[in-house]
Amino acid sequence: MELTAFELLSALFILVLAAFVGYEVVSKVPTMLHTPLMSGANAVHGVIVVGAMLVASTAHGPIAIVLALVAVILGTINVVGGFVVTDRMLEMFKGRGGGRG
Amino acid sequence: MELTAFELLSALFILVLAAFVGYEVVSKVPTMLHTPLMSGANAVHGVIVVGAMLVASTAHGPIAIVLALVAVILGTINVVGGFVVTDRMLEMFKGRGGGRG
Amino acid sequence: MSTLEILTFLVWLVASVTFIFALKFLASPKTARTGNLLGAAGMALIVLWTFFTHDATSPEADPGMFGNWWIIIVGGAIGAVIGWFSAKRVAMTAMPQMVAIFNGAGGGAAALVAVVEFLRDQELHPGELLPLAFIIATLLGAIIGSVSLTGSIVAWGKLQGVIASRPVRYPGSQIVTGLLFLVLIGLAVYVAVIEPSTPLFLLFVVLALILGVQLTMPIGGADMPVVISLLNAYTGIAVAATGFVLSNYALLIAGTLVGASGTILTQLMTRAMNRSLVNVLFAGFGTGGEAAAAGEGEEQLREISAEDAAVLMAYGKRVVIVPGYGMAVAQAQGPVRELMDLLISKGVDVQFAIHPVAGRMPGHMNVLLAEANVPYDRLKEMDEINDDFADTDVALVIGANDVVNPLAREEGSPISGMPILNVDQAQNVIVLKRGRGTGFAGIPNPLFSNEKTAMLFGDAKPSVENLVAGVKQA
Amino acid sequence: MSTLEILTFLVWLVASVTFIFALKFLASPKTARTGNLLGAAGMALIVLWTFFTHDATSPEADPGMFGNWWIIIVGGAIGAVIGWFSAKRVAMTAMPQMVAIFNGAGGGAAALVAVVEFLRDQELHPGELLPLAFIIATLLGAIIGSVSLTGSIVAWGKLQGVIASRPVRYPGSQIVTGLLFLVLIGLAVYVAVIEPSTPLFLLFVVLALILGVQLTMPIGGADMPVVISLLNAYTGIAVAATGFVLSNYALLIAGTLVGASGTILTQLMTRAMNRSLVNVLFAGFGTGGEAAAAGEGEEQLREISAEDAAVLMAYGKRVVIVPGYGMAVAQAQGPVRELMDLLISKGVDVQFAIHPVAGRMPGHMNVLLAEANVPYDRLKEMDEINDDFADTDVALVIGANDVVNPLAREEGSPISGMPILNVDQAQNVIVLKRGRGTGFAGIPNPLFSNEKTAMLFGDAKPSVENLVAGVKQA
Ligand SMILES: NC(=O)c1ccc[n+]([C@@H]2O[C@H](COP(=O)([O-])OP(=O)(O)OC[C@H]3O[C@@H](n4cnc5c(N)ncnc54)[C@H](OP(=O)(O)O)[C@@H]3O)[C@@H](O)[C@H]2O)c1
Ligand SMILES: NC(=O)c1ccc[n+]([C@@H]2O[C@H](COP(=O)([O-])OP(=O)(O)OC[C@H]3O[C@@H](n4cnc5c(N)ncnc54)[C@H](OP(=O)(O)O)[C@@H]3O)[C@@H](O)[C@H]2O)c1
Repeated sequence: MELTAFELLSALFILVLAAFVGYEVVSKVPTMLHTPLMSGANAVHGVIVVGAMLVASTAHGPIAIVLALVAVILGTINVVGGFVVTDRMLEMFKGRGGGRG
Repeated sequence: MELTAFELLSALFILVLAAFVGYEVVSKVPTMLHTPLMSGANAVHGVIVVGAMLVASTAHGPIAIVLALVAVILGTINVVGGFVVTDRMLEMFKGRGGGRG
Repeated sequence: MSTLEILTFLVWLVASVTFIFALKFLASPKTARTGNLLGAAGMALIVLWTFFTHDATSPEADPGMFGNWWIIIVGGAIGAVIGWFSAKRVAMTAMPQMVAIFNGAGGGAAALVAVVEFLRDQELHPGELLPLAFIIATLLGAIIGSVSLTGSIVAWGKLQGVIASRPVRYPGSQIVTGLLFLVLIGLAVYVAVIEPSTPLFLLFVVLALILGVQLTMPIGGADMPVVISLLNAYTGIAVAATGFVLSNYALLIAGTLVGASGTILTQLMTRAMNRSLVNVLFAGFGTGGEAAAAGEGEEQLREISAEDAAVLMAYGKRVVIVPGYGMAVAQAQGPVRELMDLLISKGVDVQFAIHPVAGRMPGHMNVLLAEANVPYDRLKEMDEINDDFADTDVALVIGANDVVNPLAREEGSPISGMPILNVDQAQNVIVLKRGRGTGFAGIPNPLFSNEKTAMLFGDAKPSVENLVAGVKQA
Repeated sequence: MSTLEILTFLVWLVASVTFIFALKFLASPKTARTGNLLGAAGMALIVLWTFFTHDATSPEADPGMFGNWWIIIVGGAIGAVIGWFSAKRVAMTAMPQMVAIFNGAGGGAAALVAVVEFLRDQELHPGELLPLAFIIATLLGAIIGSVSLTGSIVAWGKLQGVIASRPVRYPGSQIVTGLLFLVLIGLAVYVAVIEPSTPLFLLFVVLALILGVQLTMPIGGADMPVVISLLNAYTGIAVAATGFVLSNYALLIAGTLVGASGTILTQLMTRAMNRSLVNVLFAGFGTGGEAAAAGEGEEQLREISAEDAAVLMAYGKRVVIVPGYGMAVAQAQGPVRELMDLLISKGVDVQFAIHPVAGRMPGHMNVLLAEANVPYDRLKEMDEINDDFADTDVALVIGANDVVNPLAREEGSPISGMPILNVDQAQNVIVLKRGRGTGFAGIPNPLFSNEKTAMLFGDAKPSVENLVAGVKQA
C-alpha cells in the first residue's frame, strides 16, 4: 500500500491528461445526445466493479465480506444496467434520417 | 538510466493520453489557422532545449561538449524563433472583424 | 514487475482507450451506439482479466483468497440480473430515474471499496496512520461516493414521485448543511493525521450519506436531470480516487474521464436551460404546486373541439407540432406520428419544433419521436424553426408549457431570459393539456389566454387520437 | 524523491498544461495569440527551472558540471539571437521556409541529444547493452530527429529556390531508399541487441541524415508546406522519444502533443488540397516546368488594357477579387487594398474569394490581406461565395491559377476533384499574371482562353497600381 512519490506524481500526470481528454472529447456533443452520453459515462464509471472485485478477493471477516459482496453487487448493477439502458436509448435513434414506419 | 517496468508503463500511459489530447485539441481548427498552428506546435517541440540543457550539464570530453553546445543552440533557435515567428503571423490577424487602415 | 503485472497494465491501457473512444463516439449521433458497445467490450475485457488474474494486481492478496471467489461470482450474478432486467423493463419516460439509480449504485460501490480498504488496512497495521495521499484519496472516495449514493436515491424518489418533488426546506436547513460540512472536515482531519479510528471513519461515512440527502432535498424535482448529471460526475471522481488508492490506472483514468466529461455535460445542460449550476443547486427553482395556485385560474380560456381543430390543420398549408413534457406523460407519440402521416398525405407540410429543454431530460422529445419512427428530418431545433412560425397556419402545442411561455421574454419571472419557441407568431395556436396545471416552473402562461390560442383539454393521447379521427373525416 | 525532484515534476506538469492550452487556443482565431504567448510562458518556466536546478533532475550528474554552465549560456545566447532576428526579419512570403528551418533545428537538437546520451552511456558502461526500451527510444530519437533535420533543410531549399523545386528523381531512387531503410534497421538491431558499437551508431545517424534528403527530394516544391507539417510532427515524436530516454515527462508530453496534432494537421492540409498524404509523398506532383511546356502556349488569349479593366470594375455593381500565389510573389496586397477602398467609395460591392489552398501555405491569403488591413468581413471562404459568382460583374483574378482552373471539374488531370472557385460564372473575368506561366500543378488553364476572360499581363503589383490609377480617372 506504500505509494512512492514517483507513483503519486505519475498518477497525477495521468489524472490531468485524462481530465483534458474527458473534457475535449465531449465538448461538442449535440443536445439530443446529452442523456445517452450521461448514461454511457455512467456505465463507464461502473469500472468500480473492478475495484470491488479486488477488495473482495482479499476480504476476510464477516463484515468485510458482506461489504465487499454489496460492493460487487452495486458495481455490477452499475455496469450492466448502465450499458443496457444506454443501448436502449440509442436504439430509439436508429430510425433517424428518413426512418419509415 | 535504469528504467523500471513501472516507469516505462507509466510513460506509456502518459504518451497515449497525451496523443489523445493533441489530436482532440486541434481537430476543429479552421483552415486559416493551419500555418500559425503548425508554427506554434513547432515552437512547443522546442522544449527539446531542456533535453539539450540536461545532457549539456553532464557532458564531458570535447566531442560531447561540442555536440551538446550545438544541441543547445539548435534547441534555442527552435524555441525563440518558433514563438516569435508565430506571434508575427498572428499579429497579421489583429485587424480582423472590421480592421480599419 | 512480473510479466503478469505488465500484462495487467497493458489491459488497463487498452480498456482506458476503449473508454475514451466510447465517450468520443457517444458524442456524435452516427457512432453513438458503436461507442456504447465499445465501452461495454472494454469493460468486459478488464472485468474478465481481473477475475482470472486478481492475485496479480494485489501483491498482498490473502493466500486463502480463492475462498473469496464466491463473493465475486454471487455478487456479480445478482448485480447482473438486477441491472439487466431493470434496464430492459424500464419505460422510456422513467429512464432518467433509472440512470440515477445506476449512478447511485456506482457511488455506493466506490464508497464501500474505500471502507473495506480502510478496514483491511487497520486490520493489518492497527492504529497506524496511513500515508497522507492514500488516506486523502480514501476519504474522498468514501465521501463523494456516499453523497452520490443517497443523492441519487433522492433524485430517483423525486422523479418517481415517491418523494415530494417540490424543493423541501426546513428552517435552519442551510445551517445544518454547514454544520455537517464542518463536522465532516473535522473527522477527516482527525482520521488522517491524528488517529485512524475505525468508528470515526464509519461515522464520517454515515454523515456523508446524510449530506447527500441534505444537498438534494432542497432542489426541485424538475431540476433532477441536472442533479443526476452532476452526481454522475461525482461518482466518476470517487472512482478516480479509488483508482488512486488501489494504484489502478484503469479506474483512475475511467473515473477522471467521467468526472471531467460529466462536469462539462452538466454545464451544457444548465446552459440549455439558461441557468447557472449554482442557481440549480441552491435556488429551489421548480416550486411546482405553490406558485401554481397563485398564477392562473381566473382568465377565460377559449376552447376548441377536436373536430374543429382537425379541420383547421387539414386545410392549412403548414403545421408545426410543439411537443412537451405532457406528450411524454401521456405517451402520445404514437398517435402524434399517425397524425403527422395523415396530414402529410393531405398535402400539409408538417414539422416538429424541438426546444432544447422540452420534457424532463435533454433529447427527451427526440428519443420519444424517434421511438415512434418520426423521420429525423422533420425534427427542427429551436434556432432552425423559430423564424418560420410567422408563416405557419397552426402551431399544435402538445403538453408543452414553459418552452412556449412568453413570460420568458419579460423580466422578473423565474424563466426570464430562457429562449422560447415563438408559437405566438403562428396564425393559430392549439394547445393540448389536461387542465389548468402549470409547467415545471410553476408559473402562469399568458399564451393560453392569447386571442390566437384555442385549448383542447384532456389527456394528450386521446386528444391526439380524436384529432386523427377528425382529420380522416375532414 | 527529494523535494526538489517533486517540485521539478510539478513544473513539468504546469508546463505541459500550458502547452496543451497553447495548442487549444491556437486552434481558434480569437485566442490564437494568447495561446502562443501562453506556450512561450510555459517554455520560459521550464527552461529557467531546468537551468537553475538541473542537477536535481539528473541523479548521475557530473559533480563538476558547474563547469558546463557556459555551454548552456553561450549556446542559449547564440541560439536566441539567431532565432529572434531571423524570425523578426523574415518576409511574410518566406514564413513557410522559416518554419521549416526552425523545425529542422528542433529535429537536429533531438538527434544530437540522443547521440550525446548514447556516447555518455558508453563512456560510463563501455560495451554494455542498454535496456531495450531505452535504446529503442534513443535510436528513434536519433533517426526521426535526423530525418527531420535534413528533410527540413531540403524543404527550405526548395521553397527558397536554392534547390530545384521540381521533384528530383534518378533511376533506381526507390531502390536506394529501400536499401537505406534495410541498412538502418539492420544497424538498429545490431546496436540494440548485439553490441552497442559507437561507430555503428554514428553510421546510423549519418544514414538517417541521408534518408531525410532522399525522402524529400522527389517531392515537388509546392507540396513543401505539407511536408513541413509532417516533419514538424516527426520532430514532435523525436522529442517524445528523447523525453522517454531522459525520463522527462514534459518532453514526453510536449513531443507527443506535437506529434499527434501535427499528424492531424497534415491530414487536414492534404484534405484541403483534395489529395492523400501518400499522394503528396510519393506521386511527385507539382512537376512545375516539365508539364508546363506541354500545356499552354498556342491558343489566342484576349488581352485588356488597365484602363478598360478599371472602367469595367468602376461601373460594375459587384466585384469579387480572387487572390492567388502570384499576389504573394508580387507583394501586391497593399495596392489591392487601395483598389478595394477606391471601388467601395464608388459604390461597388467588393469581396474577396479565398480558396483554402490559394498561395503556398494554408491561410496565406488571409495573412497577406490582413497585413494590408483588408477588413476581415470582406474575406469570404470558398463555400460561402461560390454561389454568388453568377451575379458578379467582374471577377478579378490576381495571380491565381490552379484554384480557378476548370480542369479540376474533369477527370484525368492532376487536380481532378479539387473544389475550385467558380469564377467562370461571373459576367467578366480579368486575370492578372506575368505571362503564360502555369500554376503549381503545372497544367494549362482553359479559363484563360474562355471568351469571358481578358488577360492583363505583367507583374501583379504594377498591374494593380495601374488599375488604381484607372479607377481614379473613371
Ligand atoms: N429537458 C430537460 O433536460 C429538462 C430538465 C430539467 C427541467 N426541465 C424543465 O422542464 C420544462 C419543460 O418544459 P415543457 O414545456 O416541455 O413542459 P412543462 O413546462 O413541464 O409543461 C408540461 C405541461 O404538460 C401538461 N401535461 C401534463 N401531463 C399531461 C397529459 N397527460 N396530457 C396532456 N398534457 C399534460 C401540463 O399541464 P396540465 O397539468 O394542465 O395537463 C403542463 O402544463 C422546462 O421548464 C425545462 O426547463 C427540462
Ligand atoms: N495553400 C497551401 O497550403 C498550398 C500548399 C501546397 C501547395 N499548394 C498549391 O498551390 C496552388 C495554389 O494555387 P494558386 O491559384 O494560388 O496559385 P498557382 O496555381 O500556383 O498560380 C500562381 C499564378 O500566379 C502567377 N504569378 C506568379 N508570379 C506572379 C507575379 N509576380 N505577378 C503576377 N502573377 C504572378 C503565375 O503565372 P505567371 O508565371 O504567368 O505569372 C501562376 O499562374 C494550388 O495548386 C495548391 O494546391 C497550396
